[in-house]
Amino acid sequence: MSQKTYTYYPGCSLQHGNHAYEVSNRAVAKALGFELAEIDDWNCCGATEYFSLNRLPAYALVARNLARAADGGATEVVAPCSACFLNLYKTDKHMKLYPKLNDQVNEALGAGNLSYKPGTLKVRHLLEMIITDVGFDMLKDRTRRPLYGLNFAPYYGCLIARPDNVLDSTEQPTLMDQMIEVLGAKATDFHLKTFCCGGHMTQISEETAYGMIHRIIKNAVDSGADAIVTICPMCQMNLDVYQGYANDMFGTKYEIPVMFFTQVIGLALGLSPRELGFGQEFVNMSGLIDKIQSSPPPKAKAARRPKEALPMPVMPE
Amino acid sequence: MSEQRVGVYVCHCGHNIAGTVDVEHVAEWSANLPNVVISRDNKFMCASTGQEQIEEDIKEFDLTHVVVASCSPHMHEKTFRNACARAGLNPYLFEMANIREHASWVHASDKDGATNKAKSLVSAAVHRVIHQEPLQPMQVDIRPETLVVGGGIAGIQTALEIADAGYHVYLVEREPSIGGHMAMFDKTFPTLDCSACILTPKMFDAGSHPHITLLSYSEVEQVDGYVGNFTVRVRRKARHVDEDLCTGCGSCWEKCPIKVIDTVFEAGLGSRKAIYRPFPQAVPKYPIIDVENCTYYKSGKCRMCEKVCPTEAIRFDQEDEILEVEVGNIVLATGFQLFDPRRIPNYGYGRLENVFTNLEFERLSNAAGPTEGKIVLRDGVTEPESVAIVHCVGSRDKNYNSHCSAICCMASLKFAHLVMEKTGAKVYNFYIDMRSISKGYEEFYHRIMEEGASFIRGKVSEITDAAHTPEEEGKLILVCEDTLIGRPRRVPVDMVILSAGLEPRADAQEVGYMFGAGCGDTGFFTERHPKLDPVATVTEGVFIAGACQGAKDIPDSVAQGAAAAARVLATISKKQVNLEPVRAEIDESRCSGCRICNNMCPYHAIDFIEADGVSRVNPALCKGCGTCVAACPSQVINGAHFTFDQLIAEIDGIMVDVTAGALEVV
Amino acid sequence: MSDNGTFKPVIVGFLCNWCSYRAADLAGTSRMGYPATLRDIRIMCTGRLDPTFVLRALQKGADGVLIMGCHPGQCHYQEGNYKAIRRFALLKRTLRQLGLEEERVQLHWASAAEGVRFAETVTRMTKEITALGPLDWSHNWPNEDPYALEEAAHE
Amino acid sequence: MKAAEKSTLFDRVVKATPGGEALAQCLQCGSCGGSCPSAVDMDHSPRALFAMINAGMEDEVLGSNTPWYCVSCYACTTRCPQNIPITDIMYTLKQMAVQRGHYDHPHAIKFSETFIGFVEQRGRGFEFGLATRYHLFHRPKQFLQPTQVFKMGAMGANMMRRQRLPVRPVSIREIDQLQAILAKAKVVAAKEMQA
Repeated sequence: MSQKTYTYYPGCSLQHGNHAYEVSNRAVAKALGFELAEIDDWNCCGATEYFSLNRLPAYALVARNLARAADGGATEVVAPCSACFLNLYKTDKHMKLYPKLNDQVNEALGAGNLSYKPGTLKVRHLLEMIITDVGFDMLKDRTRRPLYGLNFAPYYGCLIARPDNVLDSTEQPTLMDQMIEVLGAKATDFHLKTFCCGGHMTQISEETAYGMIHRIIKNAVDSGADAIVTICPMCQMNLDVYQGYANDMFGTKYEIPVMFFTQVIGLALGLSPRELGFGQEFVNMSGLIDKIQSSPPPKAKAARRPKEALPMPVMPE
Repeated sequence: MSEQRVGVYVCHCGHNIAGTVDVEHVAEWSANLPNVVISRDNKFMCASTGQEQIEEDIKEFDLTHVVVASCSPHMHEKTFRNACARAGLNPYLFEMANIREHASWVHASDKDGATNKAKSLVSAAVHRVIHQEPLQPMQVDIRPETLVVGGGIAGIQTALEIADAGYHVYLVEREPSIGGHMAMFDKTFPTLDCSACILTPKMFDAGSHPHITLLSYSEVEQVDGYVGNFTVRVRRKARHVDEDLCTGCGSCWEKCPIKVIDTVFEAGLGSRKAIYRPFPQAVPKYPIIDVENCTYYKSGKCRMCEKVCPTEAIRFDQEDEILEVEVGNIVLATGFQLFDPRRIPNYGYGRLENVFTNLEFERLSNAAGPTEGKIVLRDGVTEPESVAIVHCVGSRDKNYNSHCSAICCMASLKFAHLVMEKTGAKVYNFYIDMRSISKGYEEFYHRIMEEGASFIRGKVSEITDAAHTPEEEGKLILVCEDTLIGRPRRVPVDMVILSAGLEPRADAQEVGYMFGAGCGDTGFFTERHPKLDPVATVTEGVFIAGACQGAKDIPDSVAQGAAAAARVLATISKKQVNLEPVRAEIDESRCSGCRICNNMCPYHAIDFIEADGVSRVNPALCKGCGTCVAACPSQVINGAHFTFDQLIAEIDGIMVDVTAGALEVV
Repeated sequence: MSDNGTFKPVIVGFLCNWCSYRAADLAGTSRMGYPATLRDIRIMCTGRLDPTFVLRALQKGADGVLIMGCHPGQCHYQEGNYKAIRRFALLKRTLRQLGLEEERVQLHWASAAEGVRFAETVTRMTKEITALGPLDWSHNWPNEDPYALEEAAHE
Repeated sequence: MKAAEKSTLFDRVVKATPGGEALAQCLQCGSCGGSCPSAVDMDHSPRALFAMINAGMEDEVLGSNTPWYCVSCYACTTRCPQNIPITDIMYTLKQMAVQRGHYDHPHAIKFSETFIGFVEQRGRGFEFGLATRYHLFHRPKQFLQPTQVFKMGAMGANMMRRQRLPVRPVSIREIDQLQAILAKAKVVAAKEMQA
């Protein structure tokens, strides 16, 4: 199989604060046989801040990346950060939907001798790309260390599920749950899987932010998870770095590691913790490796419903 | 051709047309079109003065043809044809130009464009109309039998009204028993009388009426023909029980060893056997065997029901039966389906065990239901201490169904009453707007408020078990904004009832297609006119009644069922109906006998006459689609009212400005 | 057809009585705006559409022809629209040989409930034909126009 | 009343928001306020804000902290039964408040401005500089509180120890190109404002 190369937009956060994510993305790409080629001289996507203050420059800022990627001949671009993903996706989509905005953005791009025709690029999130293009079969096939006995709370956060549904549901997606099960681990019934991590609220109102972080962590632990799996550096940062502060505020003692999904894949592929950037996290995740069992744990028996209980609604597959 | 004298009438339709199209100019301009002897504009052509104008002009100017430029022919073609006929002009010498639906209403922002288009459409009609010929409508006899599809309350009402008038009705029902959704309900709002108590007598009447043939557990497969003479093929699915022998004694289902969850009648809360009667008052009373779950059909063993049947009525080898019935009219009363709340994952139905649907609650509260009327949690024993009722589930929401389901406000009030009466629990109603618009409904709302139910104005955002505080642990928490306070609220309760909305049946589109009834953008069957003809469809002889036409409650369904019956009885008493004479006819003197048309006809209406070497159309079978007309290589098939000459003239007329520059304002 | 240099195309529409004509009616009752470029002719079924009609419209100066019927499988006359599809394919071949652009003659479907779809189709086709410019067959075609005589008579 | 030709607050919000026309169809159901994870801290729910926009209560709307507490999670947007782009309307309101110099919640805007400053200078975000500069310059009181210094300092040290904070900012190569594009975009935006 020829090695496929994807045009890649890593985003600022992966350069430093969440370098572990970048490291594990690269390691997993290599192990799964695809390449991530950065957009030449890409710039920041503006996060949510730029759109808040100056709409048109914000679109232009993002569009510079799209234009440079398209100039490089790309037809799709992959982003591992949900915020970057959404900004790229939304800029392309809005330029397509609103011709006036398209004209204005291209007028701005013209000042840098660039132009972008919306629709040229398909903007994708790394998670969706791996699930669709690599596929569960290949992941299963390449698994060298099935993650038997581990329980993960699949945390999707906001921006991959909303506003557009690029996975299977805006409310309760299941694709990453399925991926976790393919890798031998168990995905817990984690109801707050798309509840917001607080985003930049940690910088603006600690009370608000820690409240949100605490709810997610509590729900993940209550669901029986050994670790939370994230797909966005902002989510990882909020849940990991601020976990202690949230504990302080609510008088709790949660200590649950927060992993990137490529770190989970990497573990299953048999990569070493060092190759996956372990050690940058605040809540230590190395202990998880010792929890991996050599064989699948016995299937938990479905709790027997008492005789007098009424049947549950039949759920479609 | 003798002299043609055309009258043109351009309608203002009040402001509807005149607000956009310069109608006076169009009328003035039309006066110069070929053969036009009089051209007028008029405020309302469909009003009696407008019609009388046409009649007077026909006499005074000796008009040979008439053109009215106004609304869609589907609206008023009949009106103007009748006006012509009253003045002694054959109605088929009339033509209409649609300058309202197709011009003024869609080009409001382009007045010049709309006026130009109106002129070209009038010109098209003027050019076409002189080629039109007098035609005689075909008269056909109306068969007095009627087919009613769907045995819910609307269908039962229709069937009884017609049968009581002495005419025969075939009542087809898909399920093993008639009764529909109403048979599952506990109480009915606002009077709180027992649903079964008022329905079962009607079911019994329908089942035993000498003029009603009840075809339960049956489905219509094919419909042929036209008003007055439909031929309908019905599949009677095998019950595997001989109805002539069965007495409905119940020995078979008592002894049947296989228990199955009943997802239809008991909404998944109760069970039935593999041979079963859906409910005790079912009509007809005979059971059916559920082939998918019966041991005999899986392993060839058991036959318990056969052993215990005292009349030897079990027929394992019974097969589906195909029945053909001839009817003059059809009434569709196929009802609705409930919105599936699993489509809203944030409401947790299916995941959170104490979230119930409205239908589940009806069964819980029903004394004949799985808990014998005890309102309990999913564990089957615990009485709830607090219950939330969520309105507008899947309704008034563009992500699901944008229409209002019309019944949920009142049904939710009824649930509130039943919960408070039977359990004393605290009840919260979460609503967006309270709609209590029919007789006695507002009073009912006031009564429930007085009984102590709480009302929170806010669409529920989410139902969760992720507790925030110790008080929330183990509860279902409804998250919403209390919009009257303007603050977010979290309300912990033991039980939630989702008032899921009414939506068109999943197969409404297919069913509508089979009967020639279209579905509107909400998916319900479209009535001929939303205000003035709510029970007819665009297809003559096909009527609609009940919730298949739009979400509605029991009184409205009954009223519409009776209205449909009245319409059917009116056509039956007329005995005959006029059909459009739009038919194909072959000029046999010029037919080369190539037979290309024979295979074109979807109705097999064209036969090749060996003896004469030509093809011939059977006018009783022809429906006037014109496919053969377009196919004939010798152009010798005449499609009445849509002839080659008429359509070519219409094209030439519609392009008159482009070819001759004649549309330019003089 | 063209004033002040702006080209407004003329499109002749052939709409079947049961679906697309009613879709156009629905677009009207719902007040959906679309360009005043379409001039429509009602036929009972797209199966009635004689290819001659399309050629006649183009000959008379139409810049485009839009044929609309019921969705496949939903023809009021069971299969008239299937016949239309086949004839349309043959007609397109002929038109291609005459050098006509693909966008000029189009076949689309709209059910009686699809007023939006109808309006969108007309809007889109108008845009496409505006981009192509005038066809002008009425002047390039050997013209023995019957109405030239009538016009003379009127003057 | 010809003098009152000035467009209404409602019109301006709709015009400045892609897809904003849907705002006219707000049912006032509150599913936005119920879905919002930070609604408890807002002085008005988004729904209330929309009613206020309709009523033309410009001072109250642009002075509200609501948009500044929006975390851009889009929960309201996907659940809105009328498909109103609520998150994008929040962006619009923030911009309008800034343009008017009328906002009651300076932390959020300062944070955003600091962030944007880095992006415009270097083309990349810079977390360490962002956090310190923002806290030092814009929230000095909190920053200099003993507990806070301890907390922030401890986190900074922890972050650095784990190599999660870069000490030196990174710049893109063709920063001139980016700056030209952003400058032009601002001109285009200003032109639109005037029109």
